[in-house]
Amino acid sequence: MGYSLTIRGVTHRFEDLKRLLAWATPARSGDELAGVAAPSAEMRVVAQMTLAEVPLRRFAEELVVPYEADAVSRLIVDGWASEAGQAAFAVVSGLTVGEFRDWLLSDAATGERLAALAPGLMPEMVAAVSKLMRVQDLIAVARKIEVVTRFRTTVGLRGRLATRLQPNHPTDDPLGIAASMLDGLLLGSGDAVVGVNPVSDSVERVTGLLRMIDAVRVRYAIPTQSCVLAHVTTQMEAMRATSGRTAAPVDLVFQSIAGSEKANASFGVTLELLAEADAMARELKRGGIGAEVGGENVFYFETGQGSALSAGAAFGVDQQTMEARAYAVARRYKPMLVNTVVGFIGPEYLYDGKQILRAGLEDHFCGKMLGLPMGCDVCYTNHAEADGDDMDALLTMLGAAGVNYIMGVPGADDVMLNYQSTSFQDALYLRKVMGLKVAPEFETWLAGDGFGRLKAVAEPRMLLGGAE
Amino acid sequence: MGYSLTIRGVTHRFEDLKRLLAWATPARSGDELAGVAAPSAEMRVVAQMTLAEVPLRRFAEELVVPYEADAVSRLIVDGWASEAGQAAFAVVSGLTVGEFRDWLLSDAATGERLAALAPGLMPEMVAAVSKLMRVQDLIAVARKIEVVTRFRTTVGLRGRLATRLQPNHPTDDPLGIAASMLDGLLLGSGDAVVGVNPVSDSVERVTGLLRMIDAVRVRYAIPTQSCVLAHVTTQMEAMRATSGRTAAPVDLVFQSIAGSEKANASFGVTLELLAEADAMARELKRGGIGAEVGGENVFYFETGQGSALSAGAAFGVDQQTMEARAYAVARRYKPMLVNTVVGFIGPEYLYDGKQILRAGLEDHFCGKMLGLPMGCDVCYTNHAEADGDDMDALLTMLGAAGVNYIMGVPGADDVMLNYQSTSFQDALYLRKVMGLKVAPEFETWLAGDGFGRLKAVAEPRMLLGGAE
Amino acid sequence: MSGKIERPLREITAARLSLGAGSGAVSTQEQLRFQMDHALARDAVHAAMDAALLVRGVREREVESVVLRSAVTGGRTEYLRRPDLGRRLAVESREMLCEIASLPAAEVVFVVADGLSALAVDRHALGLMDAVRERLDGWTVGPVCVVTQGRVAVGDEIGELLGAKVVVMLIGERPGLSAADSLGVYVTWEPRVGRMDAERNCVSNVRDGGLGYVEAAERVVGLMRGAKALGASGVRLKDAADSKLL
Amino acid sequence: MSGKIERPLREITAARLSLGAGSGAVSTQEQLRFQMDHALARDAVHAAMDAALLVRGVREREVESVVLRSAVTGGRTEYLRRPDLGRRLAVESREMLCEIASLPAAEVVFVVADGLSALAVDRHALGLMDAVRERLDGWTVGPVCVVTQGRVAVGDEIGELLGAKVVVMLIGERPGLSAADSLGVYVTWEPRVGRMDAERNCVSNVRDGGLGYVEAAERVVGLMRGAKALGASGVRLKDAADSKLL
Ligand code: B12
Ligand code: B12
Repeated sequence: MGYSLTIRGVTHRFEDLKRLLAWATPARSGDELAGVAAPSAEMRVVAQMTLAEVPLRRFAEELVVPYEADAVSRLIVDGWASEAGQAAFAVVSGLTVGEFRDWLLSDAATGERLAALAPGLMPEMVAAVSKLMRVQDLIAVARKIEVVTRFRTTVGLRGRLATRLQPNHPTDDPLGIAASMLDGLLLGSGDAVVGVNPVSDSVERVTGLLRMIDAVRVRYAIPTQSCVLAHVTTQMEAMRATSGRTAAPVDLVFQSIAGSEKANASFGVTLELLAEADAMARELKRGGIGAEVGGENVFYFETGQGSALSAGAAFGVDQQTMEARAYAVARRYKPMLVNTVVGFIGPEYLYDGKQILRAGLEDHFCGKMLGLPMGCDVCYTNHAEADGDDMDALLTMLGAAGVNYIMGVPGADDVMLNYQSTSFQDALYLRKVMGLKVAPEFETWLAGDGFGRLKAVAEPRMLLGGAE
Repeated sequence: MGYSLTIRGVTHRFEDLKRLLAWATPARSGDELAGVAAPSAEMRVVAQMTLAEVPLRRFAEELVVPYEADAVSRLIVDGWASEAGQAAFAVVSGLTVGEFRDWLLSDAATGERLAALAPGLMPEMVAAVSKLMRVQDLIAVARKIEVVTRFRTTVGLRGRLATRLQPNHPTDDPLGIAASMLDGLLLGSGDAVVGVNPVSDSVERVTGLLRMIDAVRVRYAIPTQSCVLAHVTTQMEAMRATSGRTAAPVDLVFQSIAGSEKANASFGVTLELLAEADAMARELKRGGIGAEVGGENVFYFETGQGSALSAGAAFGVDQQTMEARAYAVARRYKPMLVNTVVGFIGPEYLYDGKQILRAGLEDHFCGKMLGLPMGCDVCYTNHAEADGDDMDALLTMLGAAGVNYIMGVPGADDVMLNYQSTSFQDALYLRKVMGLKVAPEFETWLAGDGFGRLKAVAEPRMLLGGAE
Repeated sequence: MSGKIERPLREITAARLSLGAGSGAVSTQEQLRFQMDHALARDAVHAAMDAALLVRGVREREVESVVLRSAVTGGRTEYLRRPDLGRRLAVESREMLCEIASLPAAEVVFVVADGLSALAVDRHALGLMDAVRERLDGWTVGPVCVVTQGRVAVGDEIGELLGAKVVVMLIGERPGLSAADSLGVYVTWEPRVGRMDAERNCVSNVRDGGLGYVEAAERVVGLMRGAKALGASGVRLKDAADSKLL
Repeated sequence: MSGKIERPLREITAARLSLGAGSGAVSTQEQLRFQMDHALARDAVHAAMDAALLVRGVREREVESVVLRSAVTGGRTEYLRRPDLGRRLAVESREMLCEIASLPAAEVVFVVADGLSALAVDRHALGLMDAVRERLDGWTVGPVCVVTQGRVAVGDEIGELLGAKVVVMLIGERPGLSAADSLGVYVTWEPRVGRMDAERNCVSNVRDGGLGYVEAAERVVGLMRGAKALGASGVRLKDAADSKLL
């Protein structure tokens, strides 16, 4: 079956849903690279008009990546077809994509209804509707949805904005990392997670960093969680006690994920492997708030448009739809944090500030629609056509859209990953302008004794427990 | 005298302040057209670094447009040198441009202090500091400043966002204009002004439109002011009663203005002419709130980067500095509304969405710093590289920055001026997302009897007093 | 607004009214219509003027014409970024005009320039010119100058070279979402390089749904007569057509 | 943080710490430093690799080398938008390698590619290669392949054509604000077109202020040995250098 639309006497045909979705996507270098982008602005709108007429049900009938060939497709469809999926889907089951947009923008679509709907939505449905939405729509709908997760802090509450403190260092030097942590903590950063990208992927290194951060957390009674963003298999090995080593204190488990089985394979992961890691981390029962022990949410996932294509695993599907499919992977594990690292890879996928801005808002919208605790790494690389002004724009928009958390990198300059993200000061700006507060547990801490002791720390060495 | 900076062993020299300002400006097609833009990104930053070291006082010593040659320069310097100007300036008189930025971003620079400072600032000082600011700075500082003006409504109060209802029609057809007015009013638009751009500049036509709008206002007891945006001389003629005609009901007087005497001459105006129009309009005493009669504020000015260059009257000064100078013209007349029509002219001055976005925020910032009631026509033309997504971004940013008002054009499409502005719905979006309300008098009206009667109007003809 | 009045509204204005979905958002349908119109308007900016057709039309009216180029050499992209070049003639075009200028000067010179909409000129230039010429009594008329990649002010140079008393410039206005063929007319008395916009007058939005040729021509001729009487065009000269029309 | 500790901090990390003006805004000075670093980093992306210098350096070491091109033909601008082309060899380069490939295959092939920073390669490729080669015991080493406009995966094609057991790719990492000369090393066992990134290992941030040549070389050689033992590189192979180093 195909799709067609007659407009001003001309009939336009689209061979399949995949093509229709790709052409309906706002201009994006990655889709041009893949050769799936609309050939002209006019044809893009024709595709959008055609897509607007497609019933939501259709997405379950025609998969963009075949069921047999792909574990992510199976995950998506099986979830949608499940009893819970169908019950949730019922509300919108009669709508076309265009009608879905109208409904989402209506007052009938309250935050509660949208939250209840999430399990009934396939990522392709959400991606499709996002393609018909302009930036203000993406903001207006996303901000209705509250997705709250908890480990040692509660993240995602309305009126709050959390941050991942990201104290990376080009040699994983503990003192260097401590210096950045101290700067960040003193500026109120770190309530979502203190997460380091280790330059080395060795188990020993990862374990060492985990212990270091955990010791600081305990010493200053900081309500937060830690994470060392090595490959998941490295973290799993660290979690295992061996003869020579006790188990590492893993709070959140990290992994990059993408929208197809093959793309995940190129990242060295499978759904089973992730499930295993999830179970291991839950077993540790390190989370918990107040009297509760054992966090419901233990995963930290990162995604970003273009990674599936980069791995040669996009199946001719546009990158934004593939990104939404990555969220279907994420939601299976009820993560604590999902982060779209939007401008991270480079101009081959998101060419300039304009494309990064829109992609960031699409990702945030799609993730929230699918029930995920979305944060965004508002960022760009030096080979892209973007600058700090573009980031300020995306940052401010995400504040309006109700993003759960952003990054906190010293001076916005990641000296190891070589890209620019948001600074501790950026978070302060956004909180001030939008009237947002940190996570409640962190707020209490900032007013208390632990933070008081931290303020007395004059040197990173002291943070690590050493003398001045 | 020149300006110089030595960085990494190389000394860079700038012959004059004009050159320094131009090179320090973020990239802009209009400055490239004028041949005054920085030759590279690196040289742009060198200029910014050099500019940061320039004392604010210096701007009074070296004028970018000579005192003798230009009435706007004289207006600026004489105002600054006046007793009131010097008293206000004292607070920042010892600062360099770079220090001025730091101070503006500090908590010491409260809204009250900034308001008090305004009369002591030359537009060039404000333009200079804006060139060192990133988008978030422009927002953070502007939002501290409250500029409130009053005619029949009070515009500019914190937590409020007003709109100009802009019901243009390609033949000035009263019924067509009434249809747009009705749609806008029903959607809560028009608390800043109901302002029509007449396609014809004839006195009769202008008078007719003024009477028409005024009759609707009176019939439905709408607390607002009207304006017909013909040339100021045409409005002046309309205000004069002649044998064949009684004086037209002019609420706000409109004129486009620019940053040099010569540019204003190309618009067919002088400072004296504007003063005359101002006096005539005040004489009418049509404004007033509650018991008060006679509005303090009777002018509606429009500006926009590039107009001076377009008129061959930019004197080699960058367009953003020229724009700030237009605000010095505006502030002389204590206007009710100033509107930077930011993307209106086209790509030769602001090439794409990115340039429009930054320019809009610069203009809003500069205007507010100089004590003006700034609104912004968030807009683009079809020959520019911009689209609705860019407008949503600028719109949202301006909401965060505390803009006084925006435009309300049916469906964002001005069917006479041929460009895209903001729609009635855009204003509703912004109010919802930012928690903003309409002007207080209009808020009361929306809840009352007048609006109730309006809601019963089923046809534009009725609005004009005709039967259905 | 209630649904029942939608039809009459569409007839009295092309403005995008009553778009509100329940909660004040623009409906998907309207949003997509807007997007399509934007795509089309953007294309319209880049359309090329059919100068040959225009010249043929002028010739059919037994009027002389000359095809000129502005100083823009880099096509539409350059045109958009270099209004300064669009305001001046190319060297060859200047030379061509100098030759013609040796003939006795006419009072009125019509200039037709693509401006931002070639479509406007293709559709309306001849019709409007006819209507204006019909109403001209006793003015001598020079050759019609057709200029590609021109701006309004290019008429000043042409008029000066030809020694005209008044230039009537017919130029494509920027395309809007609802009309891509809007023609603007600019009347400049004693044209010469360096004239300010305050020294000319304008009649705008000549097109279907806008000003008809007859009314537009009345206004243009009125302005021409007024300019002659005043010895100047511009802000001091007011369009008095409405005192008769209304 | 108090001012007095600023010096020691600068020594332990290049991170932009203690930037807060009183109210938590970034100071003008820091803001401008950031802008300047951005301008410079953007230029660094566009710098060209000095392949001749590199080849001379390799020759001085009495090692053979061959200069290749990726399939990118449109310069840096195309390189940035077409990673697919940066991952494949140009046809002539393929042919050149096929000729060389007739010689008996070596186990290790070093590939040096500009990647996103020519500067990184100019500065660190030879030094690091020396350090790695010193530590190689009993591996046969093929010619050094220098590739312009290359991506990591281009090493797969080269290694496959040369029949190498392992490819060690030295490539310029994207320039950051604080370092524009960071070198990345990617080790791929049994290289062939189509290898996934999960099938290689990485040693990153080789540069001043990052990983020194000695430590980097230890890690690379460790990974090579590990790969040989495992018969594979990638996620299953873990960098064990720290168990000795720490
Ligand atoms: C860009 C980038 C990515 C992108 C790559 C996509 C792309 N098209 O560029 C994305 C976001 C997908 C990514 C993913 C991951 N990355 Co990465 N990545 C980088 C980064 C920031 C820049 C690389 C670069 O400039 N390459 C140079 C250009 C010219 O090469 P390229 O051919 O264009 O790009 C290829 C390589 O970058 C390669 N690549 C990217 N990351 C990794 C990681 C590993 C282990 C390998 C073998 C290859 C690889 O994939 C690209 C496509 O083939 C580096 C940090 C740095 N400063 O270099 C980290 C870095 C290389 N990545 C790292 C890691 C850990 C990962 C992940 C394993 C994280 C995870 N837990 O899932 C994943 C999965 C990688 C995989 N197996 O595919 C580590 C490697 C640590 C180590 N010593 O092993 C680094 C050093 C950053 C860090 N310290 O955390 N990464
Ligand atoms: C763009 C524009 C402007 C720009 C022009 C700058 C520029 N570089 O383009 C700005 C914002 C500066 C402007 C200012 C004014 N404009 Co104007 N403008 C337009 C607009 C929207 C488009 C013109 C166009 O497409 N031109 C075609 C291109 C190819 O020509 P161009 O050579 O690139 O541009 C020249 C002309 O546009 C000319 N121009 C622009 N406006 C006006 C107005 C008059 C009276 C004259 C004689 C010339 C003129 O100036 C440009 C530079 O030389 C038209 C509406 C429309 N739909 O056409 C109104 C329009 C022409 N402007 C109008 C008016 C009233 C004005 C003002 C007088 C308003 C005021 N009270 O100050 C001022 C001053 C004009 C002047 N004397 O300089 C009216 C004219 C009404 C009439 N019949 O007289 C129009 C029809 C809009 C309206 N209905 O309000 N304008």
